[in-house]
Amino acid sequence: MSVKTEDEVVTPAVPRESRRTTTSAASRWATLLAFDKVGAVYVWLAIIVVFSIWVPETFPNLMTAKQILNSNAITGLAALSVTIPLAARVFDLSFALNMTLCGVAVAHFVVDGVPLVLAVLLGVLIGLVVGLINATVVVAMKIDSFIATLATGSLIQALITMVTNDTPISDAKLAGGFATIGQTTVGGITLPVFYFAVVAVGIWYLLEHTATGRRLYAVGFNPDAARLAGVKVARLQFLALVTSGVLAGSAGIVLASILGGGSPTAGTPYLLPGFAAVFLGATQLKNGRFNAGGTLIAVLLLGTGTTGLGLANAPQWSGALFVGIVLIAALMVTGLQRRTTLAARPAALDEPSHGDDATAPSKDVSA
Amino acid sequence: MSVKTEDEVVTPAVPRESRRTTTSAASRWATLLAFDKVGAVYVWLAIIVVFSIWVPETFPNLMTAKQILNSNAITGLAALSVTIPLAARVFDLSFALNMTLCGVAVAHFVVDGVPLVLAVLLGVLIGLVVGLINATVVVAMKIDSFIATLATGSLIQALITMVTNDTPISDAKLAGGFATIGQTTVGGITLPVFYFAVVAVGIWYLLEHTATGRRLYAVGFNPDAARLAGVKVARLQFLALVTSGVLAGSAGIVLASILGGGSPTAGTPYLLPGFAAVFLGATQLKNGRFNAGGTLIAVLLLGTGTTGLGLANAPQWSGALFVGIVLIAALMVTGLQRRTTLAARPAALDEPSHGDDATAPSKDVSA
Amino acid sequence: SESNASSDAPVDNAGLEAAEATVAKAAVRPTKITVTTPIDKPIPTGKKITFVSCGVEACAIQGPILAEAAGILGWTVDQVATDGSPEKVQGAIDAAIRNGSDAVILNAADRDAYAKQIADAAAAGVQFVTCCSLATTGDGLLFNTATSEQNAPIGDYLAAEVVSDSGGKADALYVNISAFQILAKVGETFEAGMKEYCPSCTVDSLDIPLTSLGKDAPDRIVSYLRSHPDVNYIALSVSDALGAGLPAALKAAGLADKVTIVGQGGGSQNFADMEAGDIEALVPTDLYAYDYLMIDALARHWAGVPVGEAGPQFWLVKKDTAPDDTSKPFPLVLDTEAQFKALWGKS
Amino acid sequence: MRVPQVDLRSGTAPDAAPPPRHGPVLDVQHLSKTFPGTRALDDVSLEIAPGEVHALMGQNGSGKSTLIKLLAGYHSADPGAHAEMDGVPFEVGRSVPDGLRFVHQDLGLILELSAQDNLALHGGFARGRGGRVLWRQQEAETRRVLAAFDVDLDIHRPLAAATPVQRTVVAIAAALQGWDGGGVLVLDEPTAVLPHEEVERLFEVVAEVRRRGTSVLYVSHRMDEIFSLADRVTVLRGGRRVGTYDVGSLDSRSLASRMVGDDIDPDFRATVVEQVDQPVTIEARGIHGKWLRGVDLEARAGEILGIAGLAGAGALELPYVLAGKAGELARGEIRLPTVSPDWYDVQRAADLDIPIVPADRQTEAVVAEFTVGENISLSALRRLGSRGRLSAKDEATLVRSWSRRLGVVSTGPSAPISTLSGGNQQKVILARCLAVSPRVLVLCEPTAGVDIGTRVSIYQIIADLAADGLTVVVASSDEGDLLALCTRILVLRGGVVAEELEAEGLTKNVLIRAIEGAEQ
Ligand SMILES: Nc1ncnc2c1ncn2[C@@H]1O[C@H](COP(=O)(O)OP(=O)(O)OP(=O)(O)O)[C@@H](O)[C@H]1O
Ligand SMILES: Nc1ncnc2c1ncn2[C@@H]1O[C@H](COP(=O)(O)OP(=O)(O)OP(=O)(O)O)[C@@H](O)[C@H]1O
Ligand SMILES: [Mg+2]
Ligand SMILES: [Mg+2]
Repeated sequence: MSVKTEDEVVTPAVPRESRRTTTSAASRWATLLAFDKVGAVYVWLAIIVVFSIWVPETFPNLMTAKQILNSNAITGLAALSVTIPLAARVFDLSFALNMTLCGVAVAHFVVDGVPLVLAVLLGVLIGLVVGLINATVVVAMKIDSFIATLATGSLIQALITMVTNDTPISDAKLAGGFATIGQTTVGGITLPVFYFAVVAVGIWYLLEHTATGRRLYAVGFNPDAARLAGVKVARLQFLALVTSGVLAGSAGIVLASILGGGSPTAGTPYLLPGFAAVFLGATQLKNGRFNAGGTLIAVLLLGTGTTGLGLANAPQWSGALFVGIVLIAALMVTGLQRRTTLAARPAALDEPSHGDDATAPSKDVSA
Repeated sequence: MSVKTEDEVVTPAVPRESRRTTTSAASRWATLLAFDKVGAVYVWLAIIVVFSIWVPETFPNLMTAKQILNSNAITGLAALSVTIPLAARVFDLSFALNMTLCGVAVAHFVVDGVPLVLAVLLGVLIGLVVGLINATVVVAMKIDSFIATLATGSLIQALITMVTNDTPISDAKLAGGFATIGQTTVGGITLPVFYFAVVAVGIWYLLEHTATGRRLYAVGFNPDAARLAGVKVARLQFLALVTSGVLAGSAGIVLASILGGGSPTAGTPYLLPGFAAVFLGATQLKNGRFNAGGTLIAVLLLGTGTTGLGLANAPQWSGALFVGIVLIAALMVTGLQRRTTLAARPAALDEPSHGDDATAPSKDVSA
Repeated sequence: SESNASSDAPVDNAGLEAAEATVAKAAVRPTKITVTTPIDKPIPTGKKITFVSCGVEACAIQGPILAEAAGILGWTVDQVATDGSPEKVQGAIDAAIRNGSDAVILNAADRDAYAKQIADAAAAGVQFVTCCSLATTGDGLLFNTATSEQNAPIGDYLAAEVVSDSGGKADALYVNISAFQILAKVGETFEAGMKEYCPSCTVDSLDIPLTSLGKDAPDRIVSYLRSHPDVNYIALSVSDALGAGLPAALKAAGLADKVTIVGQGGGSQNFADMEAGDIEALVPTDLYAYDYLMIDALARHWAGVPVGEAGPQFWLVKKDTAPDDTSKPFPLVLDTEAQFKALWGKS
Repeated sequence: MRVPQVDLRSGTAPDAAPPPRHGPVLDVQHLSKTFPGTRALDDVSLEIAPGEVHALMGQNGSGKSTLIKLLAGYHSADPGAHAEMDGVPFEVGRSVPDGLRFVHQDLGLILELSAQDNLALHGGFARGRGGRVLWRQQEAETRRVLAAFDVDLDIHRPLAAATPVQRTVVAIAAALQGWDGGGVLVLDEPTAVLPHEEVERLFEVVAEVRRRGTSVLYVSHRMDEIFSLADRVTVLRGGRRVGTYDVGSLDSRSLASRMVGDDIDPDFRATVVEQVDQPVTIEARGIHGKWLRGVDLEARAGEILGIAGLAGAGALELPYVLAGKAGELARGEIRLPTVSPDWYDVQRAADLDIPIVPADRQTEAVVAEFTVGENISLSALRRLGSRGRLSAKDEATLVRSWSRRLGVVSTGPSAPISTLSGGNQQKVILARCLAVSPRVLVLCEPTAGVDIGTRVSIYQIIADLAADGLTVVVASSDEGDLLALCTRILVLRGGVVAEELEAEGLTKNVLIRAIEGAEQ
């Protein structure tokens, strides 16, 4: 049996005496490419092949790749912003409204003549404050995160309406330095793609290569055991929500820059796609752990479809159909393989086959 | 101390001889009205008082009560439709789109000249099919319900766009019998309020007074234990999602009748309010169990605020602010009291008179 | 209070007459399109246009109309589906420019949101055409129709209808969605019209947040009416969005007979409500005019003749004048297609 | 990474006097704990000598875990307590001296994470610049820590895939990280679900810990372990200390009576007579599974059939298969001849409604959010009321009669089950199974974590039911259970029935040798 755990990737420390390096390297590749690890990647490749045949003139080229990246960077940033709290099994349903709020706030400041850097910093600060409020409600008041962030989301909505009176904030001033934040392109790739990459690498590093990352997962899997192991559970949940607030706020600012102004509904379209990407991502690479790499794959998978359908002039409904089918297909491919692999696992312990290791991310709904 | 546990009502294993009925009745009332059970009711009463003082001319009267009921029946039906799956800890994020789909479908049928009853039945059937698909994906394919119903929701969206081309379906034919489904008033109260009441009573009965209800909760709390105790876990989850599909579909048909036609976005606004109501409801009456009574309280609490603010001509952002604050307040009142009560509970339980006669209150085990 | 004044105050007969005159004019269905100069140079064929659809009703309706109009000139229209989120729309425009489209049509183009795309299009020689946008033409934007200014008569027509229908005794409520800025002008002209036609009438405004649309908007209107019992006319700034569920809510609250509803726009649902007697008058949106005008502008540009400003016309529709089939969008000018064909030399 | 700890026994701390050579390493006096309404611990004192294995015994709910959680700082103590570690006072329930290390009852491990991660969570991560975890170094440290325990374990695999003893070793290693000896290691029921050969492995580990000069505070309900492992024992009853005794001065009977306060026979054997003339009530043939490689069995009414075997022999898998609750890999057929002559595929065997008491009470049996009553009635709901309606009255009657018959100690049917001690939760689960009036009952680890008094009462209940014609199949990693209950024991090796033993006159040694497959 060649089933490996996910930590193989993270810990390149091959025991000198007990395993030969070649085997290890080969099996590491096998691990990386196993269906149950990256089912979505195979679905993605299939989609690329389909579109390359369907729209051979426009699809299979570098421009398309750039377009996919450019038009999905914000979805990616949105999904990444909830990855950390979800790793600790905390929902942040307010992130999309937080994006909107920070975006309109910065636009407002810029129009009011606040220097750009200061305006952006203030915007990020607002995201931080939203994160702090979420964290206070969830961690200090001990309110279930699902309903708590629905509630804070409602508060944020009120703020947005107050700030904008539901009208987009636009002004020639916003076309200046502010627009460069999100609209500058480098070799055909817009800056948000780079932000996405940087945040993804940062979260990957945090979750894979720091003690905090391991502790976050520990909190997510079993908060009681984590507490007994000396993990400061409440503090980590608090920090996770604050980080989420800052990341979502920053994503919102970038979005506002792309939009060239503060739209009072800018963030909302990213709520469900963000969660879809991060949940699909959790089934990739790390067997049920919310992770940056999986999220990246998921965003690109879904984005490729949307762009491909656009290039093929497919009907309006095809996008939604595609997302639904691809999500189910990717989850099925991953899940089926996973179950087969687990079932074939060497008999390590004489106990009934339940209690499998981390499978699909389960949510604790207890209110 | 007169703290009782919630199941007194379900298991009135009160030794007939050992307690007088009056005490029991009184304490049952005390139980029913305890802060930790119905914190939201106290918040509700506070709101009613505030509005009665703020807008004395128009708020405190029967018309307002009717208006609140009439304008929140759909939210109530939406929230109830996800109560059963949530009791079994299954998310149905597709319910709002299902509402839309069934609404536009029935409108479509009626415009096409299908007899009303048949059209409605077909609409309900579509809801059933959506439920079956959700159930298949979640239960048979074993895909986490959160992401699975996001995916099926996307498929439903595609169908809606296909059916409607994103344009509302409307026709003079819809003003006939179809409109009466949702627009008929009886004594100033519209039919949907009665549907809401009937469904609430039905779900209350199912969850409180049937074996299936008890098993649903068991599945929600500990599916492994439920399975080993002989509960057909997969079947119940399946049925819960199918029921949810039918209820959401029916709610969508009623909504379409109120709107007088099939709007391709009719259901979407009910997604988050529906979940907010049902999650707030779960903290009421039954300490963390999703239940019909709590959902009812939550819907009325939130609805009273919206209507009251409207009567007070409060600014447009006040509604969202209110919802956020009230949700947090209700959860906090309930949660704080709960924690205090739980800490104090063993004291009350140790009263020998309260003990079950079968068991000695002392800790010395006697076989 | 102020609102009581109107019922007691003497009716301003001059105003009432002016209102009736306006209504009489507005109630006549237009028969001539608003552009009249034929294109006297050859219009190139084989042009490829991309219509970036936005995921709402108007866009869904416009796609086929645009395709039909373009087809007359031997052009093709690629309709690209987006959910309307600016990120996706930007991607779609980028793709259109890359794919060698000759023009991009986008509803309600926001110059700030698409500054880069508009500039890219200009650089690539791709024409950018829009409708219902606040942006001014020039600087990369070839043409914009149904502008804020062009919408001005709507408010005036609605005010005239309210005053004449009430016989000069109206307490009107203008229900606004301030999120739709293009309609701000309509609110202004409605208020101005009310002041002009009936100085003793009152006019108030209720702003509905976007998040209420499709949800508690009817409840907000009912609450307003209950707390302002003198209001007897409601003017809806966006009838499609605000009218959903409103008749039912008014009926349930027992207010249906106390208020009369008029409104701008009007999808098939609003006409069905008018048919049922729940809506008094509508000033519908002429999507045919928008689309033919946008194609016409492109034709003029490519033929090398000047592209002027041109807007849609407006028609105050009531139950007895409503077209027979309102379940589908209809052109105000019945032979819109034929008249444009004539201008294009294709008849 | 954790800083290497000061060796407490050598007293390297500059201003602390070297601890007295023969004084207690841990000395706790007048420790009390009052939960609102419950005095869980009442003026308990405890002295642990250097290098000794000190057992802590008492019935379920007598306060053992509470004592341990106080020492671990999980709960705060009532005022008045005094505690010293190596002569240095500390505040119980507030601070935890580094010399005190804990392995909690549920081990406190995160099964989704690997051994390496779990060890690092407890002992600290090896970190380089930028907070980066130095995985190579971390792995070396993990191997170093585990080396002392001679355990064969893939340190990168989630612990869910490890055996119970591997997990226990990881928990002990986690507790002992960064520490050279001395102090006290606290083990709260580490053997509750360990099969006996693994218990021996654990004993070796404990012996190794002790060789390093560390004292052990050991909580267990298993008498024999105390006698083979402990030097002294402190007995708690109802939150009070009964006394501390040298193990040599006690036998199991006198220890049991001190715990229960009543005369208890620790070598109790239920008197179940095998009645060959009774009809066969359950038959199984060709049972295959993850570990099972073809098992046939039959049992008669009134019979208590034991299933024994090493880990991996399939002894714990078999009961789940019989109850129709095994995974997709299970194959084979079952029938209940007295009900119907039809054979059922094990995948459909759930329809036979054979109740099972699962092995892991917390995760597989108890619905923690339910009340005692709801937990009892869960399997029997079908028979309570009619046409789907659940009759509250019928339910109350059923719950009351079964909790009375099994002697469930609780404050009533509406008490949340989480407020019951483990032994009483076990009785509730047993009541759940019996309430469906089964002809055949399957038990896994029926007495895991159950105190001696309760254990005997559970034996008696099962024996009584068997006398009334119930067939019971028992799988237990505790040979005591099998010897006390069974009429016949099937010993599994390598997934097949290797031996069948008559219980009459069977001794523990013979049984263990059979299980291990040793030559006689
Ligand atoms: N947090 C708590 N709140 C209320 N009561 C508690 C709490 N913790 C323990 N108790 C009660 O204190 C008593 C002693 O419990 P403890 O866990 O110490 O027993 P134990 O000796 O470990 O028993 P067992 O053998 O079942 O493990 C029990 O009656 C228990 O219900
Ligand atoms: N917060 C609490 N509220 C009420 N009871 C509690 C609380 N915490 C613990 N208890 C109770 O205290 C008792 C002791 O719990 P603990 O986890 O120490 O062991 P146990 O399960 O009773 O022991 P064993 O496994 O030996 O039978 C349990 O009955 C538990 O339900
Ligand atoms: Mg214990
Ligand atoms: Mg305990």
